[in-house]
Amino acid sequence: MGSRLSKFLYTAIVMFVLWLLLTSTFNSQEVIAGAIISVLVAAFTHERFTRKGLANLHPKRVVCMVLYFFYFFWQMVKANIDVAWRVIHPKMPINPGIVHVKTTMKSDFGKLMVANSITLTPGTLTLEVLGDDMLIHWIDVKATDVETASKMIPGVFEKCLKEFLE
Amino acid sequence: MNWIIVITLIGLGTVLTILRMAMGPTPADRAVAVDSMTTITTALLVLLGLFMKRYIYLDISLVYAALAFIATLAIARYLEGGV
Amino acid sequence: MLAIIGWIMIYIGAIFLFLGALGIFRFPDVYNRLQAGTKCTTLGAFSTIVGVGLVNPPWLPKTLLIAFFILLTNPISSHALGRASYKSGVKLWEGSVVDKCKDFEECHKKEEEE
Amino acid sequence: MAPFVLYLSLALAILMIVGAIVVVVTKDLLVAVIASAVVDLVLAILFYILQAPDVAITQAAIGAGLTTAIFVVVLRKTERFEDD
Repeated sequence: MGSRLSKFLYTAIVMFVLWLLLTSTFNSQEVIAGAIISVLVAAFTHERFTRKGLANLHPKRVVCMVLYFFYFFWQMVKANIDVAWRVIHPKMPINPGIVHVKTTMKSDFGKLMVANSITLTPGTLTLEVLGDDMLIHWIDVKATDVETASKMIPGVFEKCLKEFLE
Repeated sequence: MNWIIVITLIGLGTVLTILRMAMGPTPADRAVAVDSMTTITTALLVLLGLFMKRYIYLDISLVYAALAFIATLAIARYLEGGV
Repeated sequence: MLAIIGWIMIYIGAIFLFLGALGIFRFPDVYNRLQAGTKCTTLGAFSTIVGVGLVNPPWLPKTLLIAFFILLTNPISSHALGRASYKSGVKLWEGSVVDKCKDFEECHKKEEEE
Repeated sequence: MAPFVLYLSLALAILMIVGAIVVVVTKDLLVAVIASAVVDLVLAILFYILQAPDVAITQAAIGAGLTTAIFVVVLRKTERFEDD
């Protein structure tokens, strides 16, 4: 867990970038006001906002995050084409069911990322997360037992996410 | 011409979700329809902002994208049994 | 050049938004509707909004922010709706293959009322 | 371009009427809350097309998010189904 200073700096940087995106101008008065306000906000909220501090901005982690985002986006496009094909097919070739998989992520944030990624990718939707167990609605069930399903649904994401989260 | 095709497609999407909202058998169906309609509406607002060329219109979509899911969360909490 | 790419993205987004709405209209039960509604409308809205930003480049930062908000909030609300509809007792479609949720106590337990 | 915007506003007004009819007809008050959220949503788009961005921003924030949440809390404290 990072020190107080690194937490404070990380919160201030995130708030300042958010301010710049929201105002989307480089007028000097706006930038100075944004700097003052983001330092004030960070002074009050840095304990709750982050747990690792500046370690989140390590270059390796940032590169991993961007790569993960592109991979995830490609998966999302495939998922959409799949669902769209099922929608416009006159017979609606769906084969739905709820399967049970196990995740190996430990932290809460990791579980959140895995669940969100599962929701947005091929034909799966997270219904419930109970500790290590996840219940997933699958639009085209290919395997019903726990091991095979765990390998097929969250396996790929977990491999990528473990690189930069744990 | 571009405008007419694009906005007609999105408008037809809105009509379909409202029909599902009007005839869905359970309250959950209606909530799903409203949730999707919120997203479709956000896209429509951004597109109309480009149509009218006014930068301030983007702020409305921003407020919409950030706040409209609170309604969905409240309905979901009610269906679960707590608030 | 950028404007042409932007228009293509807007067209793709509009088609996906329409297909998502059609999926909500056609699919047989809540969970399948949720699948179509979440995935197609998320990608459709993302593509449309970023396309608007590419057609008019000074707007790009704010459109990216809106798209990021949509990408963040949409899976959360769909997850909440799916769990709530299972707990409130909505049945699966009769053609469904398997329902592992039956084995778990927590899937059925409602929260205590005051 | 003007007739196009006119047709769009007409279509939205018809959708709003559909939502309002659902609000009045149904006996399940949760459904009425959901349908009133739709009416608010379409009303915000209409304000937007009529070039009143400040009113539309308020309608979006209050009507879509806050009103629905307050109605749901009220529904939890009272009855869900309306009796004849």
